[in-house]
Amino acid sequence: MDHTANEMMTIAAARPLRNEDVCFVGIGAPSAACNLARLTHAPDITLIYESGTIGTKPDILPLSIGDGELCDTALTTVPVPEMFRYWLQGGRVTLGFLGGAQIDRFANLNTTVVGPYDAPKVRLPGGGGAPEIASSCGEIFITMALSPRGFVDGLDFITSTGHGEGGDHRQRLGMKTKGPTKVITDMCIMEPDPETKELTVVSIHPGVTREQITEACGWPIRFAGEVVDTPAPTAEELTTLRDLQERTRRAHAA
Amino acid sequence: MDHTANEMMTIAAARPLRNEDVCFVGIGAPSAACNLARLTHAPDITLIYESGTIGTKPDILPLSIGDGELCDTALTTVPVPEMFRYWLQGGRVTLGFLGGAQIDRFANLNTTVVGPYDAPKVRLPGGGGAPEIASSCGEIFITMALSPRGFVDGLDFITSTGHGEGGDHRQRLGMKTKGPTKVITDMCIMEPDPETKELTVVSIHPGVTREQITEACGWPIRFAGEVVDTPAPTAEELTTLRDLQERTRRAHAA
Amino acid sequence: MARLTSLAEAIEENVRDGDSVTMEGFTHLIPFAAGHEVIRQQRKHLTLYRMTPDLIYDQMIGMGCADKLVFSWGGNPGVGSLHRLRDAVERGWPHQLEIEEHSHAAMANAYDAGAANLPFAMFRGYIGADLAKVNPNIRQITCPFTGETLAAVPAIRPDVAIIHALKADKKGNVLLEGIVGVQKEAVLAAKRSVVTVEEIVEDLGAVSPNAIILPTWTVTAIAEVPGGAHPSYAHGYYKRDNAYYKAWDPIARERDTFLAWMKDNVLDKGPDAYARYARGA
Amino acid sequence: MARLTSLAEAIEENVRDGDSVTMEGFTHLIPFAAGHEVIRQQRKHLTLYRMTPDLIYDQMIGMGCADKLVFSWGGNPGVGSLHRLRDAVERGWPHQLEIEEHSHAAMANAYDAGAANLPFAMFRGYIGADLAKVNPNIRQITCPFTGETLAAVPAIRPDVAIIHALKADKKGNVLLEGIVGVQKEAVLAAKRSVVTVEEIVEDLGAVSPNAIILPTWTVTAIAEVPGGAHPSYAHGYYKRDNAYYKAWDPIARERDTFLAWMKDNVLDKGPDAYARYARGA
Repeated sequence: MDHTANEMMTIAAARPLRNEDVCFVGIGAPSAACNLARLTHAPDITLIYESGTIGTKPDILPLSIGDGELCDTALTTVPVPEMFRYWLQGGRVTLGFLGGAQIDRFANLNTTVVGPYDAPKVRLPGGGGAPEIASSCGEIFITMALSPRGFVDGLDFITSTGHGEGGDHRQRLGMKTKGPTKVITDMCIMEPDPETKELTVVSIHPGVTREQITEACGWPIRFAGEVVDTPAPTAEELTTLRDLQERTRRAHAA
Repeated sequence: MDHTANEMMTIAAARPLRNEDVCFVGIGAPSAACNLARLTHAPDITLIYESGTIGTKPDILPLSIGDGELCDTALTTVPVPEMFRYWLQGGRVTLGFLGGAQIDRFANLNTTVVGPYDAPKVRLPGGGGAPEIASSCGEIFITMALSPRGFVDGLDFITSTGHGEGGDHRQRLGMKTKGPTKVITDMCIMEPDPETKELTVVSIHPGVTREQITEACGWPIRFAGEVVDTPAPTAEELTTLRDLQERTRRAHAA
Repeated sequence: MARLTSLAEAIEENVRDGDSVTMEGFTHLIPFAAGHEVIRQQRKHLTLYRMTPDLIYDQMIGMGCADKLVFSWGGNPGVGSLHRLRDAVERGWPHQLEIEEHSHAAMANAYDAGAANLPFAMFRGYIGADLAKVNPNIRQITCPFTGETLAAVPAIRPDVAIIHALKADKKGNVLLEGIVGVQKEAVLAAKRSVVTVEEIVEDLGAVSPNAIILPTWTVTAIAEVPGGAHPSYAHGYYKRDNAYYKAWDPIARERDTFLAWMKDNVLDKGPDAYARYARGA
Repeated sequence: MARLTSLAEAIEENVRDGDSVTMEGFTHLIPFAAGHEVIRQQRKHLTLYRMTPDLIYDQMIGMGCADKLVFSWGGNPGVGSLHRLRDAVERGWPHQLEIEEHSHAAMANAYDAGAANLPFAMFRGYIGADLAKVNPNIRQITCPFTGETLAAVPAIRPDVAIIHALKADKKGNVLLEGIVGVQKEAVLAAKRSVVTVEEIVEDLGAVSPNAIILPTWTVTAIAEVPGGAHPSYAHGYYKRDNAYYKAWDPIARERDTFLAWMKDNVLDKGPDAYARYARGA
């Protein structure tokens, strides 16, 4: 089966999710990936949305972080202060998903402003839950399409901290969690180098070349010593994802 | 109708309660007084017990602060941290009821120890909710039977602060609430002097003499310039209270 | 005791020019009808608090109600930007909007602290994040036992909180269910509160002993406005109108299409216009 | 994921000599059966946390399980003293008991802080009260915005929390309803948790969307012990046995009547002894 780059990204993000994971899910690609994992290899995965829904099993993808579908299918729904206090800060979330307008080589993210903060060229939506998701979850996956505008050599604003300035900076800031362990793009998967924490390509999606990746990244991207080929989507993965998205499209159009 | 001193105390404590009050209720005499008020002149009074029950209307008096009757008849029941954070500290309670083993002339209370803290002669139950009830409620009523052992000239331990050392001490400690405004005993009602905040007899129950009060109080008790006679219990008050206590006795014996 | 009244009177009596106002609702139960009434009554110089400003604040900001916005995520969920918010921030239209920006965790804790009558909230947050550099209301506090440094923000204590709830009984006790967000905290943190509800019923009926209920003595005014959360939704009544959220994007992109839409759909309408979105309507 | 097991195994695996242990339940849902199992397994040197020690801690202290008690109100509610607690504090029998004393507000906030993974809790408390002079774990913190001084206490983070709940489903999700106290916080604050329930059901059925549920992945072990809260009670199952509370007073006054009672009613019995208190039993 043919697949799009975006489908590959979602499927690649779904694969490493485990049945035992408790995931803090954002809207968009993370939500698709988490629910794809739930509908394929990780049926008991626990999905949490910051609107307070715990253990939700939506039949369609929510448009917003608080669609009724999330509450209707949840084990329980808690107030938002409790969500951030007992569940996120409480250290109950094993895996958080983030995206952003811009990312740098140490997986720091910007979703706040392009240009100066006080006179922005583009005013982005802001951090929302991201600053504390980045520090409180056991580890972080990031999904973003690879582009020079998104993968930049220096952020205008650090909305949420990945590996800071690299190396052991995260620990020096007092964080005990792993931070970003994977960046899943539409062209490849990157992981932080074990020492420097600089993002490094470890897996390349089918049909993509190293040159395309280098061109699409705003900094001189490094490749790991051993780079593997991302397995192409299986028929089950693709069918499940497309069915989910078709159900979603029909429901939101109604 | 004849009445006991204890009945007079409960009835005198019930009378000043208003329909608009939100009362933080303790077990024992306060609970009887608050429910008597609800069953007579203040049917819409809001009763809160620290177990988390809000707007409770028990048909019998609870033995403990968390009897099922309180939850079954409540408007809603909240977790205990919420009770202390949003409702008590939140400033939502107009009136708190306290009692204690010992009280001093400035209406400070001891429910912790008799004797030194580290080598107590008598180990009392402790403060429970009292330290923060005393500071967070709009005002405080205290109900205690008058006796030399209870009304003492100097406390071994200040469990909860009334008027501290008297005068404006409460304000100097940073409290913005009124503190104890009435001490209702089985012999009389005391109120703090407007200036010195020393407890002063303002109303004497039927059949009690000034000499009896002076003898029963552990410090040289003062009488206000104008001391009134506490009206004797009405038939309605007495009947309602006795019915309540009889229902309670039967329920707890079952 | 809450006063049962009309929406127009509730807003007239409780929202004043220059007030700090929070209108909460986390996707669910956003008080759109009440926001439109504030616009119709032409309130000015408001300081608006809301974690996720959403379309209702885009509309209020575009109509010039607000001098300042305190928020943590300002987008059209799943769709894109809030164009009126951006126009105000980036180009000062209809006038300059001051912003104070936080994270969700900060604001959720700040509402909690407000409800708890504390002067500030503390949490483990903003580690390494630039927001702390541009917002002087993000400070630090040190644990007196471990020495750990935590983030501190002021409690939110608005003049008035406005929320939409499912139902109220005739005494004015208010029931919230489903995604309850920070609305209970917002009401308890505010000096005054206005609650719109889907329906006013004789009594709240058989609810859980731990149901989320605001007692009547914590609420200032209640107005029955069926459908009043639309295009947000009301659990058990009607669903989120996702198509409206998508349709808003092109309307809000340009000032003239925005103003024309507001005239037709808000200024020339009243709370009754929401009835068609209510259950069974 | 919670393990469904017997009470004996749950205590065997999760409560160790020297542990810090909290057994919560605010009048309602006090885990008596679990406490008796701890006594039967002769655990020693425990640090016990509980807002209201109640009869179960009176029994555990009298049987020598505890080295230290952290509490805020130690009485037999509506009846009088806890005689075994007083004997330990006043006369060191069966051995000296160290106490750390707080107010209810302090402990409720400290559990909340534990669940929230904070190192300490802050609140407006202990103003003018002597407890702050005798407990070095009561400190102060200053608001970085207003300068107000607030009280601070360490978060409660016990090794193990033990609670009794209404039901669990077969996956191990636990439902609490009624007077819920600080039990959810206690479980979330602890490293491990043991939950006894009235019944294990196929699924939890039609509950409120905001029902208080502990997901299975927050609980270590669950044991079905019908009646296991007696003489405390279980909402919708059986009532508080107030007569038992009153009868305890003379039993606990003397060491020999206490020890005889414990032999007959605890040491020589098992969790099955609770079945007769369960609903319909």
